Amino acid sequence: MDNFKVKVGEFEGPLDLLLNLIEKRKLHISQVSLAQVADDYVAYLKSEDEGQSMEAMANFIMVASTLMLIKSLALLPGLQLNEEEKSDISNLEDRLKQLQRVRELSLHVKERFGKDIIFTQTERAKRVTVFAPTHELIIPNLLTAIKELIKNLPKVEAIPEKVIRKVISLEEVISDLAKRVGQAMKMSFKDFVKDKADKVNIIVSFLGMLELVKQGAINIEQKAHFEDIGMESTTVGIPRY
Amino acid sequence: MDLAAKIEAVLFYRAEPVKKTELAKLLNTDQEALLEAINGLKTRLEGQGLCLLELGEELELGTAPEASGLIEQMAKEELSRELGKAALETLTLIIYQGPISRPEIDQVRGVNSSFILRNLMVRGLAERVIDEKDSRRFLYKPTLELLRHLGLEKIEELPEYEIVQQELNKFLETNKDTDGAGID
Amino acid sequence: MDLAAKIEAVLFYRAEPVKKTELAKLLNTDQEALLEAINGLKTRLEGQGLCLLELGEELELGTAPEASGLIEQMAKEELSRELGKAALETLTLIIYQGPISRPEIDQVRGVNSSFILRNLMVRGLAERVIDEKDSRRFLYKPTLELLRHLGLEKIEELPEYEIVQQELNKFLETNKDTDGAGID
Repeated sequence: MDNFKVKVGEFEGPLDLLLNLIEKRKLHISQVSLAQVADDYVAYLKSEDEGQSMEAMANFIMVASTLMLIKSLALLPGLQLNEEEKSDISNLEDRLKQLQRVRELSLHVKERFGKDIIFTQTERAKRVTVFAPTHELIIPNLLTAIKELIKNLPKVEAIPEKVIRKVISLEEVISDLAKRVGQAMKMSFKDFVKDKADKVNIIVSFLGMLELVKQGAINIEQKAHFEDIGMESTTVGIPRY
Repeated sequence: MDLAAKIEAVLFYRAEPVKKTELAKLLNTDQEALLEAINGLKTRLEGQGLCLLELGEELELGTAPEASGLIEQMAKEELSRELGKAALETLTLIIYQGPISRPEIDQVRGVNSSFILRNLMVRGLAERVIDEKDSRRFLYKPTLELLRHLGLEKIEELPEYEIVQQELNKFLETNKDTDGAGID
Repeated sequence: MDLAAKIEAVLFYRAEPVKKTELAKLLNTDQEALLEAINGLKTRLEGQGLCLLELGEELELGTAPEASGLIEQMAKEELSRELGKAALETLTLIIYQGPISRPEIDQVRGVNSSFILRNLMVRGLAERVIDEKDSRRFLYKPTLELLRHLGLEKIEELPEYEIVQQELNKFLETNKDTDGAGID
C-alpha cells in the first residue's frame, strides 16, 4: 500500500517540504519568504531524486516551477506574468497558510485523542437472537454483492494524465522562463548598473537553480533544450556592455 | 464523580450482570459504601429510562420496566426491516470468507463494520466464535440456519466460490500489515 | 415516563448511533419536542455515569468522560490512541471543515489523501456520504466514534471550532475555481 504515498525523502508532498523549510527559517508565509527558500527546496529535491518514482516527483516539480516564477519575480520585477502564473503563485501561498493553520489546529485534536475515551456498551455476551432472514437473502444477490465488493477493492492508482502533462511541459516552462528572464534583464538594465556585483551573483545563482530544477526532473528529456540553459554565459555577460 | 456514577458507568459498559464483590474491588471500596451507593443509584434512576436490576449478588443495568412496550416494538421493527446494501455486503463476505475477523472485514469493505455485525448477530444471521489462533479475538461466520435458508449444504457450492476466494485472499495477504490500529 | 427517559431507554437498548428523525418517528413526537427532550436528558446526565453524544443527526449513549480511566482498566478491546501526522492532519480538516471532499483535502495537504482516508474509515473515525449538491462525489465527515476518542460530547467543544468554521469557509470561497492537486 506504500504506493499510495507520494513521498520524497521524509516529506509527504511538496507543501509539507516547503512549509518545513519556511518554518525552519522562522519566516512568515509570503512571496518574499517563498523566494528565499526556493533554492533550499530545489537543492533538497536534487539530493533526494535518486530512485524516486515519476509519481512522487511530479507533484514536487509542479511546485518547483511555481517557486521559480516567484524567485524570478523577486529578482526581476519587470518580468511579465500571465493570469495562470499569477494565480498559481497566490494559490501556493494560500495553500501553505492553510496547511500551517491545519497543523496548528491539529494540536487540539492530538491533545485529546485517546485521552478520555467515552465508551459504549460492550457486545452483550448472552443475547436472545431470533433467526430473521429477509427476502434479500438469495444466492444471486450474494453473488452480486461479493462481485461489487471485489470490484471496489482499492487498487494502486496511476498518476493522472493531467499531472503528467503538466510535468512534461515543465521543460518548456523552464526554457521559456529563461528566455523571458534574459529579456527582462535587458529591459531593466539600468537597474543592474547599481550594485553590479551583487546582482550578477543573484542572477548566476538563479540560473544555477534553473539548471538544478531541470536535473531534478529526472524523467524529462533534457538534451534538446540544453542550449537554452546555456544562456547563463550570455546573461552573465550582459552587464559588460 | 461519585461512587454511584462510577457504578453506573461500569454497569453500562459491561452490559451484563456484575458481582458486587467484583465492583467493590474495581472501585476500591468496601461493601458498606458500595451498598449505600447502589441504593443511591436506584433512587436516582427512578423515573428515568434505565433501572438497576439486583439479582442476589449480581447487578445489571437495564431499560426501565415502563419502557418495555417501546423496546418490544423497536425490537420487532428491527427484525422485520430490510438488511440494506451495507449489511448484505458484510454478510456475503462472512458467508464466502468466514470465519473471518472484524479487522479483515473492515479492510475489505473499507469502512468500519462493528454496528452492522451486531445487527447481523441479533438477527441470527451471523455468529462469532473465538479465534483458535488468538483467543483475544473473534471470528465471524454464517449461522447454520442461514446456510439452510440459502439451501447450501457446503460453502463451496456458492457461485464463483474459487475465484472469489482467490481475489479476497490476495487482497488480504497484501494488506496484512495495514489492519488494526497501526496505521501511519 | 417522560420523553427524555424514553430517549435514554431507546439509546441504551440500541447501543449504536440512532438518528433523530428515527427517534422522533418511534416516539411519535415532533423535532422541536425531541430537541428539547434531548437537551433535558443532557442536563439530567450531568455528573452521572453516562453522557449523551450528539453529532449532527446522530445520538449515542456513552460512559462519562470522567469515567474513562476506570473503564479502561476493564477494557479488553484494543484502544487506538495513536494518530500519525498524515492521519492527524486529515482528521483535523474533516473535523473543522467537514463535510469536505477529497479534492479539497488534497488541495490543502498537497498530496493524494485516498490512502489515509480509507484507513480513517476502516478505523471508524471518518465516514463518507454522497454530496447532496453533486451525487457523483463524496464528502467526508467525522463520526461518533471519533467524538468518543476525543472524549467530547459535541464536536463544537473543540477549541477554536467556531472561528475556524468562518476562516475556512472564507478560504474555500476564494479558492473555489482552483483544482490544484485535486485528483478525483
